[in-house]
Amino acid sequence: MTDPNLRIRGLAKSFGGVRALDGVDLTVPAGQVHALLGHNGAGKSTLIKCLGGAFPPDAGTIEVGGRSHTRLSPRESIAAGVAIIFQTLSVVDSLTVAENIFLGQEWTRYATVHRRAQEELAAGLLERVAASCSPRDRVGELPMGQRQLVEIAKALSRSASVLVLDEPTAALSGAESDALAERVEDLRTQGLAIVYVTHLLAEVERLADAVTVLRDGRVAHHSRVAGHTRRELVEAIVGRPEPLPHGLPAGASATEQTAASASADAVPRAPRLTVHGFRGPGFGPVEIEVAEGEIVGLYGLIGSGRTRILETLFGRRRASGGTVRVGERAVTAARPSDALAAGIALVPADRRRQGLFPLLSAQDNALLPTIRPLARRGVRALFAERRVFDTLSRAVGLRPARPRLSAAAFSGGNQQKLVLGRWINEARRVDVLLLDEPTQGVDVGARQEIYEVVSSLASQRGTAVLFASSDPEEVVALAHRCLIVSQGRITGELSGAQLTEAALLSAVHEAYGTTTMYSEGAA
Amino acid sequence: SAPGDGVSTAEAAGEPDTSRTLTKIGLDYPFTQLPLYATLVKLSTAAAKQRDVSLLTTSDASSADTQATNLTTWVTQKVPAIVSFPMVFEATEAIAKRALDAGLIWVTYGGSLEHQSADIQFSFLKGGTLLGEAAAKWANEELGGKGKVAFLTDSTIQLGRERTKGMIDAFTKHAPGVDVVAQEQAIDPDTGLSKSRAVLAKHPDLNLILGVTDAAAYGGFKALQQTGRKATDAKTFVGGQDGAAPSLLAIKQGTFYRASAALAPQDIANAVVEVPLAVAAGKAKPSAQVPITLVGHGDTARIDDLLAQNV
Amino acid sequence: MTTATTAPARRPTPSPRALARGGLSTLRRHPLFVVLALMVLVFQLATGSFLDPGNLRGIATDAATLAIVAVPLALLVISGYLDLSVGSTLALGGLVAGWLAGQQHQSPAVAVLGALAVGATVGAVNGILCCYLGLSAFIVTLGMLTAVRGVAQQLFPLPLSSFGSGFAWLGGSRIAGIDAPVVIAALVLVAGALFLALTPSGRHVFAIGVNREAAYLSGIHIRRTPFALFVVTGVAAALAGAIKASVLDSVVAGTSGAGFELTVLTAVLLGGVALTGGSGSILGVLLGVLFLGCLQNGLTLLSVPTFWQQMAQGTALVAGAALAYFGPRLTR
Amino acid sequence: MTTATTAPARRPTPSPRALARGGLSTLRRHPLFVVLALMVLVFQLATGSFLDPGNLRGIATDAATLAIVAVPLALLVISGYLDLSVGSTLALGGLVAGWLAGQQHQSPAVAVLGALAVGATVGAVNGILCCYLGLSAFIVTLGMLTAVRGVAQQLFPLPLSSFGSGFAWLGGSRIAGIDAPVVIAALVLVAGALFLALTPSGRHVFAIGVNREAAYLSGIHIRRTPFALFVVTGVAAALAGAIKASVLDSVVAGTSGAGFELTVLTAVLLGGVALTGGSGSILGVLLGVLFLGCLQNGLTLLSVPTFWQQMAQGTALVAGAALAYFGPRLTR
Ligand SMILES: Nc1ncnc2c1ncn2[C@@H]1O[C@H](COP(=O)(O)OP(=O)(O)OP(=O)(O)O)[C@@H](O)[C@H]1O
Ligand SMILES: Nc1ncnc2c1ncn2[C@@H]1O[C@H](COP(=O)(O)OP(=O)(O)OP(=O)(O)O)[C@@H](O)[C@H]1O
Ligand SMILES: [Mg+2]
Ligand SMILES: [Mg+2]
Repeated sequence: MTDPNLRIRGLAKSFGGVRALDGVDLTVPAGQVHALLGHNGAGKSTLIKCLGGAFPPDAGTIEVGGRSHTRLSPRESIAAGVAIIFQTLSVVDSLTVAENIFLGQEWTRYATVHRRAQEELAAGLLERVAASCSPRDRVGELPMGQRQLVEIAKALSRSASVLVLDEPTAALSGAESDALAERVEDLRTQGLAIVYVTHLLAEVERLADAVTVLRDGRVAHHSRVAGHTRRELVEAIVGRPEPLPHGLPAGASATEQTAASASADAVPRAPRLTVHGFRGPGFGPVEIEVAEGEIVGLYGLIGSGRTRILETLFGRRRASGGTVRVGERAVTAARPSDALAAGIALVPADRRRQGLFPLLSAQDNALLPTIRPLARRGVRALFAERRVFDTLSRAVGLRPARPRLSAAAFSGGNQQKLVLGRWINEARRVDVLLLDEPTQGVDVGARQEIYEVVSSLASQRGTAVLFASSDPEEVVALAHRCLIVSQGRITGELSGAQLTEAALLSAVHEAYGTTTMYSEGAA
Repeated sequence: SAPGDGVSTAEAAGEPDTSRTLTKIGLDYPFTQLPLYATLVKLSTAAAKQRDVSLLTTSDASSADTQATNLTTWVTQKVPAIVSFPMVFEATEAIAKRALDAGLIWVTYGGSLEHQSADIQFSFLKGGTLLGEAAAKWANEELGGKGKVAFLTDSTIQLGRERTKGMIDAFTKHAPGVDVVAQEQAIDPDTGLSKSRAVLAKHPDLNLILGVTDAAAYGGFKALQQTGRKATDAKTFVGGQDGAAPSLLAIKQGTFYRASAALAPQDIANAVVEVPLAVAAGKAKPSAQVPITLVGHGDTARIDDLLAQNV
Repeated sequence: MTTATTAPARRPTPSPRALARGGLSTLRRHPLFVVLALMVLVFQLATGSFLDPGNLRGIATDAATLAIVAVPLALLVISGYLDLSVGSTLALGGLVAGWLAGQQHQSPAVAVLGALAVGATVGAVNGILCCYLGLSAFIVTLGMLTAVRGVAQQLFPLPLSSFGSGFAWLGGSRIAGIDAPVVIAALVLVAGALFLALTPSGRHVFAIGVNREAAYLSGIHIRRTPFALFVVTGVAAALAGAIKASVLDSVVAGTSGAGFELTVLTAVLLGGVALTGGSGSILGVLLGVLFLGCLQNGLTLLSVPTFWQQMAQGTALVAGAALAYFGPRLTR
Repeated sequence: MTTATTAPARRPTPSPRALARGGLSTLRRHPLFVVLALMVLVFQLATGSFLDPGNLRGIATDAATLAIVAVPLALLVISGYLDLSVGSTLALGGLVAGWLAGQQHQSPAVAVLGALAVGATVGAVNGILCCYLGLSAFIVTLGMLTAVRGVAQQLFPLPLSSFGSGFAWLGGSRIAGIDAPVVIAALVLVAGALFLALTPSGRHVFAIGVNREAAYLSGIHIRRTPFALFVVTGVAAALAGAIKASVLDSVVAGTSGAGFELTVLTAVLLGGVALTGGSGSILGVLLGVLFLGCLQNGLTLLSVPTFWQQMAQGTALVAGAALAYFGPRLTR
């Protein structure tokens, strides 16, 4: 067997006029984790897709295990020993977990699929990544996080020499991220060359041996990690020598500062969203109160019921009891349009299935619910639409800021900005904004910009914001107050100076006691 | 082979008593989308009722496969007498044989099979020939044997092929000086209209349109009118086959729709009931021949008679 | 209109240069333009009479009924549904109009309104079954195709004809030198294009077709909008039936509009509307309709024998699809 | 077989109790079972002879050709494609088989192989155009439907018949008391079910239909697999044509298999295969085929007048779809 390592030379790829990759070099020796960073749309996923055979590069070579290729098909890539976890999940919903893990590489006996062997192997792999689903579950019925873990198990199932992970933890909470990190460390000691794409600098610090930062399709920075500060990395990613944006928790001081400013804001104001005795299949009863202009976080482990609470508030699922008030009005949302009529909006967690319209333009994606309110006498106000879009794309740092480009051609983080933009643009007023994992996949710079937009919605328009997040950094940066969710109930609350990452982590740990967190699924 | 054979076969295989009494007759007419179908079922049901027989029908929707399926069902269920218009004669031979073997009466409609008890004959070829000859005669008299003709034809089913052949052969034989400018597949008015319009765009001086059905010819009739031809133009001839109501009305009104080779539905309906009864009664020559006649401008009484049957 | 009709397009600053660029990109998005132009050229060279005004008028009148139904059907397909029952609805509409005008001696307006009401009813039944009950549009509308044809033949077993000169106006009159059906078709096309480009509901049609779940979560009426499109498609089919009845001055329940559903659907799909929903344009539909109309007419003009005509038609469909699909496709 | 045929089903420990539960859940997944049983009951009560062995045999023989084509077509639809050309391929296959057996006096085996080769060719053309060139399957196969019918009529303008007793064996012989076509259909059904449930390629068919991109990235042959299915569908259609030719001892180019494509597709979709791809089962297809076969036969037995029969047929389709879709649906 040849020395397993990965060497990419002068890789280039353009889409129409856009140069997504422009002569990128990347070398990953065996036994090393190489972090690949960069702003949204920098070209990270494009590089990985070239490596995985999703499309051919325009120029450059890819050398895997000593053999050089100018282009790879997916099959060649797999055969060369490359295993990839793509950013947009490539699982097949109607197949089972085991079938997905071994898709294209089935275990056969007498030319038929050896189901039992596959399921046994899959169970082992799932355990290794701390997934709570069963090999026989249908992937389409699993929540986002579990699907992500299936994808990881699929990559691990291949005896690969190169492992590539494109934002694997974007949909995972702390516990699963930790389990994954351990796996990655294991694999590193086994001698794999690992490319790890992420926007979370904490992960870089924990895992990476070396780091490459892409900016606009070029290598902007390359170094060994040791001896670098977060500030330098952020600078390389954002491309500006500017001070660390406030609220980006580089240490305890920033956290304290945010907490302090939040508590300073916390002048008691009229409640905007009041949820009382709220129950639904798998959660409740819960009591939630969000005041005008207040931003409240929901923090918990995967499967704790946050998505269910938000979706039920929005009318996407049926509540079995309790009352919801927006201001003084009682709201019974049987369907999303009822909730929207009452001023409640939701940014769902599953971007691909619940949020994005891939064939439609960026502007249509961002403004879909805004088109009718903007229209005059039933005719669309095209100029006003463009203006709102331009303002929005500046506010969230959309790249490229091209209104007519179809959403499918945007990078993952930019797609998330489009979906978010649907409810945080200037023209669409909502009283209560529900956000489920609002910044998954969004880069450090844009993340800050989004926090600012949300904060100003709250402070200037009095919007009540209730958001779920698996990232403690995000909760600390954005929330005035945080509710701890565990097994469908609210088990604690942190606010003011108590609201720190450490407190959040220990709160969920207490709530669960041990690490068993399997909750019977679609009960 | 002679129809008599079929009867004797049937009787040999059937019940011992020679004079069977029929209670049920199955009429299998596949072209359910044609206006004739409704008329025929109605008149046959009435005729059958008079003879204390009930009439069953199939619903073949012009599909040869469905027809085969439905006939097989009837044979399996031993419907005592089946009158069938085979869309594909060859394909029906085996079923007819099975019917006879099962002791049923099989009457072929519109042709004859090797295995049958009797048949109801009318020659499609003759219908086409009548129309072709009449049109050729008119062309020779009114156009001096010169001019242009377009045929709206059908080559998908046997009936259509025979009508087409009769019509074209007779016309070209008797009016060899007339240019044949088009032979286009068309059996319904829509297609007749658009094909004729296209032909007229190239040959605005077209004189004759002859159709394998009245429906198609009616489309041609309208196409000519829409290119500015007056409804009574003396140098134009449209003719079709079937005796469909809109065409008969146009003929009656003295337009340039001048002829239709028509079958009388009442004659057919009578035959549908009488021929199987005759077979059951052991008559010597049970088969029937239904006449096809050409109706033209003078035949007002006949047209009224035909229109009266179309109720 | 060109850019405005296409899915994700609109124009904020229409400078002449931008328009020229728009024209070019329209061409690239609709390679059927080129195919159509080529076909017209070949037919003209081969027959010498293809481009005669009389012939063009014939093509336009034929294409008119097709276009009238193709536009709402395209919207329906874009929103992820399908209507196969239009052939029978067309027949029923024509029969009702003809019966009212001819046998009941009603005014042409009443006759047409009666037909439209019947079309709306058929469309509403389709819409309730497909949108509100969520049944498979293919099977439901195929069932309706059969059932409505049965109803039409049961109600009107005999051909209807002679609807009077008033009713003939609908199919035969000329408005500014253009046949009434062509004028109606033009209005329908423009209305469809404006609807898609300029109204919020037009965007919603696309959104529902691309991602129903996401549309639902955006508060869009994911049932009401396609339901309305079903009704409009039924109305359009009945209108086309009334026009055809007027042009032919006769209707036959069994054969009127038989196979029409497949022709319309072919025009729509050739025009670049995806059967899976979510993309398409009215300009494309127009091209698809013209493609079919010119093909049929040209082959007749050339007097190609029947069976060769069938082969040519089949091949042309494939070629049309090939050229229409190769243009804007990515490599994979 | 019941559970094994369904998409995401599997049986780890087939205890009697699990099997009973499996049976129940199969029933819940295939409410068409209930519809079918009800229909059979009604027909039997109304006619008294529906369940006669002779009648059942007739239904089975008819359903056989439908099933033979429905199985590969279902696989094709599951993988996200469509074949509308089967009606014409069936005709061409029957004609070639009949011509070889009757006019060329070849052995029945050669005649059938000849037909299959022709079917494979048509399928391969479809497959190349749809899978490798990426054209719209609807338009391509609709074009092929027209073109192949033209070719068939051009090559065999006259009906063929009298193929000899050897060839009659294919449609007429009985194997263990069961008609040969039914035996062939049963083999095809079992093969289809086993393929879907047990082979890697069976899984791949689903994967391609649900998520082509994901399938591609997993290294699955996203072109070769559907291409093969196109070829198999063509072969199956030609085989069905040869069987029909043998049963009827004749073939006519113009009418053989006309409209067959829609009947097969209806059976497939009624059986719960989604037109959008990615879901379906062979058991469902069998139910769909039987539903159509019983309906046609029962209505004829009851001697329902034609137009009422059309209405009943249309309504039954809708009802079948309704019941088939209501069962396993979620609330929204
Ligand atoms: N199919 C496509 N068509 C056109 N442009 C594309 C396509 N895919 C990607 N791009 C463009 O290529 C650039 C790089 O995108 P890529 O997905 O590689 O970004 P990324 O670094 O992965 O960003 P993120 O962090 O948001 O995932 C972006 O400008 C994107 O808009
Ligand atoms: N462990 C699990 N196994 C299977 N299905 C689950 C599990 N947890 C949740 N589900 C299902 O996933 C959907 C959403 O889950 P839930 O609301 O509990 O997630 P959550 O708390 O938002 O977690 P996260 O967003 O971190 O994934 C529900 O349909 C639920 O039935
Ligand atoms: Mg990316
Ligand atoms: Mg969640």
